[in-house]
Amino acid sequence: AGSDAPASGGTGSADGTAPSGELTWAIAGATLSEGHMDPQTSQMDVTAMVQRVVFDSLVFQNADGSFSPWLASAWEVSEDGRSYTFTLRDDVTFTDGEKFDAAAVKANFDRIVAPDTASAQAASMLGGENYAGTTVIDDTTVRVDFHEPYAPFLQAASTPLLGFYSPRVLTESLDKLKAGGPDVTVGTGPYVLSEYTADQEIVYTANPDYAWGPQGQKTPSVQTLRVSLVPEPSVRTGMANSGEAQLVSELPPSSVAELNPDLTVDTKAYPGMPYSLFLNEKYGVFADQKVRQAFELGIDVDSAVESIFDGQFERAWSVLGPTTPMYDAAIEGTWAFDPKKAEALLDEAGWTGRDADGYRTKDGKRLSARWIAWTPIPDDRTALGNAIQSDLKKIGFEVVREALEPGAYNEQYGPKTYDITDWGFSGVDPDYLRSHLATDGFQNASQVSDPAVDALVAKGAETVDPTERAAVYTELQEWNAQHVAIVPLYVPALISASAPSVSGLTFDLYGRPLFYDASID
Amino acid sequence: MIRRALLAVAGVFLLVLVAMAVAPQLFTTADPLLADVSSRLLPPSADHLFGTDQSGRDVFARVVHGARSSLGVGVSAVIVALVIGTLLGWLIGSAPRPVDAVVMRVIDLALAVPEFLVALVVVALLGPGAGNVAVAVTLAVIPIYVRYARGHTRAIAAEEHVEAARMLGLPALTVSVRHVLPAVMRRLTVLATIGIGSTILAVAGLGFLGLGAGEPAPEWGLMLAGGRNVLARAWWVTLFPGLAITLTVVCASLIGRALRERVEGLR
Amino acid sequence: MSGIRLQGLVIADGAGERSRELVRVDELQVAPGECVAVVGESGAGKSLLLRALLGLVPRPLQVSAARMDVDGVDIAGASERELRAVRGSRIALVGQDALVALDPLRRVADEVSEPLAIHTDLRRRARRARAVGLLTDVAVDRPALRAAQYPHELSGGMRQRSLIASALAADPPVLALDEPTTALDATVQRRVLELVRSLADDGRAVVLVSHDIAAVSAIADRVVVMRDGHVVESGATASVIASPSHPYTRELLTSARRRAPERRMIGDRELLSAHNLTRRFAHTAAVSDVSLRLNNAEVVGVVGESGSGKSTLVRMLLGAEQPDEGRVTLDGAAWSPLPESARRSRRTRIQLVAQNPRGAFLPTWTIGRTIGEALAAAGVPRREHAARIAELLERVELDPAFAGRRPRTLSGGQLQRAAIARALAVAPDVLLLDEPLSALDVSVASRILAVLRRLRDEGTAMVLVSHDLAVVGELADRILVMRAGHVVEEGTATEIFSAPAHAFTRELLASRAVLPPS
Amino acid sequence: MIRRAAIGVFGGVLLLWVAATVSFLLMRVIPGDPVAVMLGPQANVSEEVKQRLREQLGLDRPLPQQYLDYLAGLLRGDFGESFQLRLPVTEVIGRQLGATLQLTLAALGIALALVLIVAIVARTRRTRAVAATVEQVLLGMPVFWIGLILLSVFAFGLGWFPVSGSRPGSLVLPALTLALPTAALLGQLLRDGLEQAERSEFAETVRARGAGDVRLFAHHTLRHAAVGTLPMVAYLIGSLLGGAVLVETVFARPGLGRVTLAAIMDRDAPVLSGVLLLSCAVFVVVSLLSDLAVPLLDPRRRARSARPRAAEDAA
Ligand SMILES: Nc1ncnc2c1ncn2[C@@H]1O[C@H](COP(=O)(O)OP(=O)(O)OP(=O)(O)O)[C@@H](O)[C@H]1O
Ligand SMILES: Nc1ncnc2c1ncn2[C@@H]1O[C@H](COP(=O)(O)OP(=O)(O)OP(=O)(O)O)[C@@H](O)[C@H]1O
Ligand SMILES: [Mg+2]
Ligand SMILES: [Mg+2]
Repeated sequence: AGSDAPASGGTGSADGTAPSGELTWAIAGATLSEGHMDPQTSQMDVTAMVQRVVFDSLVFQNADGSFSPWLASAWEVSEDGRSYTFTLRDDVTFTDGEKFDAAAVKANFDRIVAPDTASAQAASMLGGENYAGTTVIDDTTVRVDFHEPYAPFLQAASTPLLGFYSPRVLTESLDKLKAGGPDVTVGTGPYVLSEYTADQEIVYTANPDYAWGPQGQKTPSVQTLRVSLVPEPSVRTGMANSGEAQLVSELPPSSVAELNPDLTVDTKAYPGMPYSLFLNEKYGVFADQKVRQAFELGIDVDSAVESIFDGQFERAWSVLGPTTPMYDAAIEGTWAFDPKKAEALLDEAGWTGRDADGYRTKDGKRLSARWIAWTPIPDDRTALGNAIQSDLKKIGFEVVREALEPGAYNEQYGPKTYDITDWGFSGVDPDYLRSHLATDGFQNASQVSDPAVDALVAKGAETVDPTERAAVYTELQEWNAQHVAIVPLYVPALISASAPSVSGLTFDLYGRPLFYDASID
Repeated sequence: MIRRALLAVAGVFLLVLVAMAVAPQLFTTADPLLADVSSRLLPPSADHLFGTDQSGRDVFARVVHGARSSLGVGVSAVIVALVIGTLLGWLIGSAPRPVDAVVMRVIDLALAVPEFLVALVVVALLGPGAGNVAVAVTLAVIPIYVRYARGHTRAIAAEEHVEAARMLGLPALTVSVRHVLPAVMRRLTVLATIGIGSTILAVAGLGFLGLGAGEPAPEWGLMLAGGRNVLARAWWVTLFPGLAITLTVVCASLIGRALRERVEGLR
Repeated sequence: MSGIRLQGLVIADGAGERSRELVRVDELQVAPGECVAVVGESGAGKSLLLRALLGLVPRPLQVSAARMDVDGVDIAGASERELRAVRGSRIALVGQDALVALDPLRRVADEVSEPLAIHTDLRRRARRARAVGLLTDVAVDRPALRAAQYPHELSGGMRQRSLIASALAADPPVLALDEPTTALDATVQRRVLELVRSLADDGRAVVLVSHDIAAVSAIADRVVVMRDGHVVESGATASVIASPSHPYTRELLTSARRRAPERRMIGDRELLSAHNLTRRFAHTAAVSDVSLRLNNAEVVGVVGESGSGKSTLVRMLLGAEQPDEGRVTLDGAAWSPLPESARRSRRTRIQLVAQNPRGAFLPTWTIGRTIGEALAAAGVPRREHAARIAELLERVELDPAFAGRRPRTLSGGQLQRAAIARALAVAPDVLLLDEPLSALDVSVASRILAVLRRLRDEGTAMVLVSHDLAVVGELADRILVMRAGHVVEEGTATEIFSAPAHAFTRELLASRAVLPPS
Repeated sequence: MIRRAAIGVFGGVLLLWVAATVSFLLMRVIPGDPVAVMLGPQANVSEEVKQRLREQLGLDRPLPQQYLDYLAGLLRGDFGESFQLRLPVTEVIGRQLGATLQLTLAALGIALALVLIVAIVARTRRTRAVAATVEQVLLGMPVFWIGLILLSVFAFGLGWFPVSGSRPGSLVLPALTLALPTAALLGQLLRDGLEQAERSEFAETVRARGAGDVRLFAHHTLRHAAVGTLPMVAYLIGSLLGGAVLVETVFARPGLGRVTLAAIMDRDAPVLSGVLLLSCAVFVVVSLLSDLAVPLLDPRRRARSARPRAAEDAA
């Protein structure tokens, strides 16, 4: 698209009237104050969700997965898939007056991969070890190089994680980025972070000079975006019903029934890895594939997900969520709840004895798996855990759960001393499977170590052709359905409720609200 | 009259609670851990006296089984704190002034930090979990007992009967063990009975913050934490564990106060 | 005539069947200008009677009266509101324990003038000024200073007079005084009584309660004798004292008339001697340069007003308090200031019956156990304990069954005797007694005196401490008179009584309430 | 008075030094590698980076050196840097202090008002028994449960108060939650003191002067009860801070409680020791103030007699 009308420099929103009104947006956001205000370092979804309004990206990903120009008016991928050359708009300025140019792109990307930055996610999206460097060709042309072909880059470049800080803050306030604040969290976006009270609220004010929205939008019409940080879900629900907040996100599925009927509820399934259990095959009972399969078949995922999430979330079948590109729908229904078969598998695996508590034993040892999770654990996941535990008890499989605070969790996660752990992961490009399944992947909690799998994930990253790529990921999904390294449970969704006074709200592929065209009366 | 009746009721309630802690299966056959997602959040009924929670577990069974951890941790923490606190306080109180002054500074420090914060920090040191909570709560209350024991030791040591016994030619230690220690112990035991309440509250508080026994353990504080998100549509999930805590604490302190009146009436 | 007119007053504990009558007074009248004394032993109902006059009998007790007029107002039928208007303005009460009857947190001026704050519209400044005047009226020295002080900064006598000043503040025509002279030493006591008399002479109706018939006989126009809530005798003071009709009144009078000291034989072996003892606390010397000698079978008395250092002296003799200067010898051998470990083997030779007998007993132990501990310390084999305990209790005229009782179930007098029994358990050569009779009413006191006399006659050497010259005079062979830590006079009992050398001794003797011989 | 204050200050400084030492040791004994904690779960960082961070934090120096550096830092008002936020501890605590202060002060105010009202209203045996029962029950209720009940009745049910946010009304329920148990405890103490004072001889004297209940309360017994309650105030403030952790969680309010909890969860030792030092300092200051206030109310404590020592022993 690109913008035809040059920025006039004056105020003026998309429809020509001055921005006005205030929209209160309640989110959980408990982790923001713990050093997660910087999308370039944080791995928290919430960071990207709120800071999207401050940080623009090179390209915009449309609902159909295709890409359109944004800060880059055009781009080109080299034949070998190792170089991406972007042509930048020349009318973009950061809200502190700095100019957005090729040098700014380079400064940001180099900062993300710098070891001191200790970025978990953004660095990985920038290719990690694969990133070779960014070259400034001229003011408006910049090239990003990789050692190996790197297909997911455009998608990565469309996220706020690879958004751009003003070069001035990168030099002057580098150590404050994680904590964030006015004059620190400075980007090119439609809003300026104007006030921040940790653990309480973030106030964003419309950027009067904005004229480079993904669809050419200008200064948004809502003048003040007040993000209320409310970790208690019940309180958020209350705020939605009382009208205290006009937009409430991260609502628990169970609360949907309690919402006033006049609210608009948007449920957007997260793309990426569904919430899953990772079975550690290098540690205990899960070394045996039959035990893994029995584990999977012994859980009544359908009824648990249906009732615990009040029908708001879908159950998951594959390591890719259904809204993720290259999802393989053929897996659906292939491993439905079958306790009889699970029992048979366990018998085959030799777990035939029974102890006083009714659990299976083999050679006097109880069939038991230890599940570690890091706190805080939301209620519904707790309920799901309880259901899983109870289901498996019925087939004589003991599950012991430990909730650990992040520090203690790391102590076990590092040496991989657990049987089960859990998480979900949002990502629009299936390349995230690389870190979860490759032998040396940092999220390889199941300790999968299979050269064939390694080759597949590498191929997935290199292949640019969409159909070829799809074949690779189909194979990977089927592999997991058989091998059972990961047990996908449900597809989480971002549930937002908006007041009737709010209109024009759109959502990105991650289900996060976008405010370019929003208005409030 | 009414007081008598109230005390009797409190006593009976505590006995029932102890019975629940020792033999929960006498009160309910339901499994406190069994999650049945098809019967989530059912209101109280004949099948589920106190209804069911988000995981479809029987709240009554969980309240009954919860008695063990709440009471167990509360009581054992108090007993350990009582014994350690009394002995320490007695020793400090019997020590020469300068030693007493220095040691009391350290005890004052422990008192300077709110009890609950001490427990929190200890949990931070040891990590969450039921056992660690017991240790944390114990450590948090010991200074209070030390302080009281030390105060009583000095006060009782100044009583005339102690001097009278010394003037019979008995060694100081004999006199202290015979005259001071039992009196200190008796007064602190009464204090401890009242104190059970506050340890139970602390245990529940830690459980509420998710630092105690983890899911799926039936622990009252944890149950309250779990129920707070369904407050609006399932009051029974929080009401019953809340009532259980409150009744336990109130009964323990009623009985403790009655005991104190009797013991101090002797003075 | 107004004043007090009372008929058919009954104060009972509980109503209906289970009620217990505490006080029954058929008739009591006090005319303006008259001072009526109500005497009787502890628990006779004197205080309740006074409270009834103000409608202040505490809640569970029931009051009924055929007629109860105070300054013309019917108290029995008055509402709480009306009563509040009467209290302080028509009748004022001076409470039993002056030392604690003033609010310790408020200045004396505020306390004294509080009736004005309640019953008049006077401003604060005016009230304070008035308070100084009132203090002057009751002969408090330096009234302006006292008014600005707090009660704890005043001596007992001053507090007592301040309390009276407060009662007088709103100028009530009727005054009720409850034991206004207990806890005061003899000199102060006399001054307060004179003040009371002058108040009656000013035209007020005064009721004065006391357990000391001797003390009130000097000032009261009429005496009412109470026992167990009943009036057993009443009449003009002179006639009641001259010819008491009720046996109880006679008992009161005899115990008030102490016998004169008699001459006895005393031993010649020195048991205990103190040489130039001095003990200082913070700023003052509680005892300075006191010497004392006690032979076998001798009783040495120590008298002096409150705070003169008597207890401190006794504690140094015992070795419970280390002297700053001087030394004590026991049986000619060094005793104080030896370290306690060096004394331990001879500990049973000397015993103290402390000022407060209750303190000597562990509340949770039975009397028998406490005495048993003493027996064990003296090396008496365990199996003999029971018999010895019974024997000791009998020696102090207590039923051996008391061995099984706990201290709190004993009265003050019984406990005092048990404490003596405990001290005797180790068969000491020297018995130190600190105020053995204070705080006991006359009949109990005379029984203990009898016990002590027997011990003396059996040959126990004693040091007897008291602020009451009469008590000491009755038992002691020699007497030391102490004042402010110093011994101001020393001599045989006869010498002291017949020819006191020091002015202070003379004052003590003079202020002693003496009844005319019967 | 000045001497007394000086002794109090000296004792307080001593106490703070001990507290600092304990905090320092605490930081070293809290298990878990601070650097790993800093980087969070699933961190994907090389060993050299970790080593460099360790040097930055001064964790590679010998312990006594670290201790001295820490003490020197404290004197300069530098409490170290949060592992988790990479911000000075003073700033982490400072920006949350206001919210907690607001909450605790409001709670204290409400509690005092409640206590006084109850003390004035409840004067008969019966009303006092009712008040005592209510207090007993309140003291038995976990503070977070009180919060949940208030929340469901007044916020969700009746909608009288906002459930959250920064509007003034949002302070009401949390402050009330925290105030109720405090008021119950304070009320018990105060009533014990009042009843004791009412039983004293002087109260009888005051009644005999014609004073009514109100005068007795306002001019006499209240002051006695206050004297008895003052020494407990420091403890009470402390327990308010402890309670704030729970109340802030229930009402999802920002504040020190949240900071503390997060620090514990993340094993952020510098923040934790900052919180501990702060609460010690509050205790020291409040007890100093209450120690100094007692003689103002009680003239008997002004004299330099042997009495206060005995009183202290009996406490
Ligand atoms: N509040 C009360 N409840 C029950 N009995 C009481 C109460 N007050 C006093 N009595 C009883 O009433 C009787 C008379 O008490 P009162 O105080 O009038 O005696 P008293 O003659 O003043 O004695 P004392 O000389 O010791 O002051 C005593 O037996 C006492 O126990
Ligand atoms: N432990 C102490 N500390 C400070 N001063 C003391 C102490 N013991 C006694 N005194 C002071 O020493 C003086 C003498 O006290 P002591 O108890 O010997 O008097 P007493 O003659 O027995 O008086 P009473 O007749 O009232 O018993 C008093 O001024 C008292 O205040
Ligand atoms: Mg009396
Ligand atoms: Mg004395």
